[in-house]
Amino acid sequence: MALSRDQIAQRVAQELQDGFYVNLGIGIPTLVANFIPKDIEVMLQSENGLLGMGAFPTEDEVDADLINAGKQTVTMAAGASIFDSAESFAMIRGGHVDLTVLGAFEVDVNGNIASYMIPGKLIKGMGGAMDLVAGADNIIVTMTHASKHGESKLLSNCTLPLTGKGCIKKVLTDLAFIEIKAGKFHLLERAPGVSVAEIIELTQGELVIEGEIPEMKFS
Amino acid sequence: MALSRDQIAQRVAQELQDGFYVNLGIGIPTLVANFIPKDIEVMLQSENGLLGMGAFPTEDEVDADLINAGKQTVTMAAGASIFDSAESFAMIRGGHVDLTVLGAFEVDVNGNIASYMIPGKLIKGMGGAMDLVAGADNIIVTMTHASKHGESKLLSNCTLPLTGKGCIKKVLTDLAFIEIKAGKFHLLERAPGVSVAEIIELTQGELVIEGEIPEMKFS
Amino acid sequence: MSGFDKVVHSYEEAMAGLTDNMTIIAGGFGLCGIPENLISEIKHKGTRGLTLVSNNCGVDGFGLGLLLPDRQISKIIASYVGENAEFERQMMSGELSVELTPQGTLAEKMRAGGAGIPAFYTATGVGTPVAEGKDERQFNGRDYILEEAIVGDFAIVKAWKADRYGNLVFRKTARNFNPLAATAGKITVVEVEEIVEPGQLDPDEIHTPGIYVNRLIQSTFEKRIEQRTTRPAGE
Amino acid sequence: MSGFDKVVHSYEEAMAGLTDNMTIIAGGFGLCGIPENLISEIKHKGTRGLTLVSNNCGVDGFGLGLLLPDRQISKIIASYVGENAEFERQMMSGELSVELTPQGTLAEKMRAGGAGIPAFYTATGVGTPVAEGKDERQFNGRDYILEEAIVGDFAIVKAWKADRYGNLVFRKTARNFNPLAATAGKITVVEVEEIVEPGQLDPDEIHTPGIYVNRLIQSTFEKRIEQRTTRPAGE
Repeated sequence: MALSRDQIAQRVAQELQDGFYVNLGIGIPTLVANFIPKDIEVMLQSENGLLGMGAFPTEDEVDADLINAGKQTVTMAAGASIFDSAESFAMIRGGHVDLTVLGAFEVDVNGNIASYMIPGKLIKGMGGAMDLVAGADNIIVTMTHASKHGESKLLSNCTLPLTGKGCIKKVLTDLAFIEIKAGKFHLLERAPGVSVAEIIELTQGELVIEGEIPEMKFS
Repeated sequence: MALSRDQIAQRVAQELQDGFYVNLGIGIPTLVANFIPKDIEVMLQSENGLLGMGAFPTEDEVDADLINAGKQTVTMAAGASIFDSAESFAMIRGGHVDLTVLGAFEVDVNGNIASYMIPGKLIKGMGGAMDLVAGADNIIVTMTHASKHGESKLLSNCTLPLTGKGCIKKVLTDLAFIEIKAGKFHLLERAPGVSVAEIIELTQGELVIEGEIPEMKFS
Repeated sequence: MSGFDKVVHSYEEAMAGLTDNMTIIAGGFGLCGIPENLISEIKHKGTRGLTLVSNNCGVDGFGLGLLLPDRQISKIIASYVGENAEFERQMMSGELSVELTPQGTLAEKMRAGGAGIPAFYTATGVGTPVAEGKDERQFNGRDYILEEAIVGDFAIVKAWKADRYGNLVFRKTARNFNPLAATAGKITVVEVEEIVEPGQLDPDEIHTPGIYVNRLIQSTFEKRIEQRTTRPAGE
Repeated sequence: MSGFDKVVHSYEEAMAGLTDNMTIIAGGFGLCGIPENLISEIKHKGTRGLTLVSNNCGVDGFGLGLLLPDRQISKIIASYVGENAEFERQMMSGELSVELTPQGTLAEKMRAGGAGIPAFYTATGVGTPVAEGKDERQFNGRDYILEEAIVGDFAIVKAWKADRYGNLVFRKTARNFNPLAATAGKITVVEVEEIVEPGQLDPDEIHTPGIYVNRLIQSTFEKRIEQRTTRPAGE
């Protein structure tokens, strides 16, 4: 069965390592924070100028001067630091963030990503997404494998305006965990109960299946 | 008679205005701080990362962590701020400093300045001088009018490697206060007791003399 | 009073000299750390044809959104917009020109503007609509595009504390674009919650040195919250 | 212990992995805010063929000058050198290659290296020996040259206080190039006077976020003064 939003977040959280500085985008990526394994520590970077984002505040703790990139009120963890937007993107662009997780509309076999604009419909802007995809070495894109109408979002060529070119190597959808290399998708894992055939069916770009494809494990 | 080092500094200090942020180079320019008129306030920028340099410390106040660009121990004035070297040169390069005073070996009629290197003899480096001359709109160069051997330092073309190209508009020597415009030196003032003829004699680049040239005034 | 005293006592004085068709750089991220009262003053002045440089454009009826109903903004350079209906309407109808700029590039353009760096290369935006018409060049085998600095006729900034000389301290994530905007205005106007005497701020803890600040005014702030998100107490 | 704990307990550990022919970026201005003990460790290790990036090169027998007698440095990128005799001798004899770089350009090259900006334009050095071989270009009618970023295999940094996570606070003008160097090392090693627990530094007052720091060591410092200049007490 297709993964829930929480399950996608949970699977991504398995990629976290102790001591990782992580930037989580808006939407499903934000949920990853709820599934950080108990035995490791990660620090969350919020591109509006906070490293070491804590939990949401209690009513009493709410501070209008302390928000995350999604404009939500937050708190700071011990060891947090505050900086301006140029410094924040110096970190991001300079490749200092260990893992970036963000959503997308489309990804293609060449690692291109489209995530910020649907011409004529949605033109809110790229925010920090273009800097994040250009600056990070280690990115996981989370999205549904196909649209509600069954149209694949894993394409041979992105159709929407790009957010970044050739920068995506890993995609986690509600159906599969996929690696991108040498111009092809490679199936690494499938969601529990989802068949390889279903994934092939909903993947428009070339998909390589090598050997037995394991199911994702959730403990 | 030719101005003393202190008198050069004193004449430069007359160019200061209340509220000026000023960078004073090493040597004679440093002396300018001793002649700031009592009724105005200026803030001294030291390019190693201090705005609001105070007096030299007493023995008790000496702090190895607080020096100026000449590596001398200093103190901070009320309202001082500390910043890193990139921020310091952002201020300088971005044109935020109101007046820069620095020494030179040679200046020419095109506003070129040579101040940091004598090939084969002196190769200590330009320090912040190239940034200062490129970044400032308002620069006063202080130097002796001629070498000990009577060779003019105000030339039609600098002979030494340049520190900056076309950036000097005002020169104060021990003999004269000179403006540079449209490819010529213009004599503005002469040192008390120094004749226009003496200045012409020691100025190799084209020098324009218009009308009566007043003597500098020292109160 | 000292020539370094930047304090002004009215918003009229704070925004004096702002005229039609000028470029304004504004600090703030969403509604956090925005110069609320300086924006209100611009609305009040009725200045038009403005180019606004700001990460966002406020919401309907608050922040930079206040400048939309009277169509005071003719162009906005921002990374994320459209949190309000009037903005979208004006953008779709072409009344408002929008130059979408990646957030990091926008921050760096402001910093560069203040720092005398006319242009810099970045990998951000390579192969995207942002790269159109821009110089491209390789360094160490990777493609980069050339982005130019931004300088404003005015910069409007919100800080937490300041001394009279304009040395600024920001509070938490209300810092964001404010220190960068402060460096990039030909005239930089700052509003703060508290003004102290020179010498009362620790020189090591000043975020923005007063050299960048031209005018300073003390005020109170609504600090509207866009996404009030809380957890239950005791969790 | 947390994966963010950057504390190491020996200088050997602090400089582990440094090998011949690497590039090291060092903080400090003159002898102020230099990583004294990390430099001593490099001398002790005997690493050779180093490219040093630092505003200055110490004095005879102290600071980076310590690396001269055994000719450990093959190239230095600096703005101002020659405060010591051995340096001049090696430079004149060609044993030591010196790339003189304007101080502001040097600071900006380090910042750019850390910030993923491969190159930037500056007016500094136009028409001078510094411009030789560099791209020149006009913006708004003025000439600028293109300067490239610097990244070091190691960065060695001196801070005042740190928490275990590597968040740094600098003291007075000992800050100088240190925060920039910290961002530009593939491995950034920091020595400090005091280490506190995470949460003990005010997040608003941290100069360098721990994300840039790989290793942290506590030590004591001689802090030699180059130009002890005083005024009489009571003046």
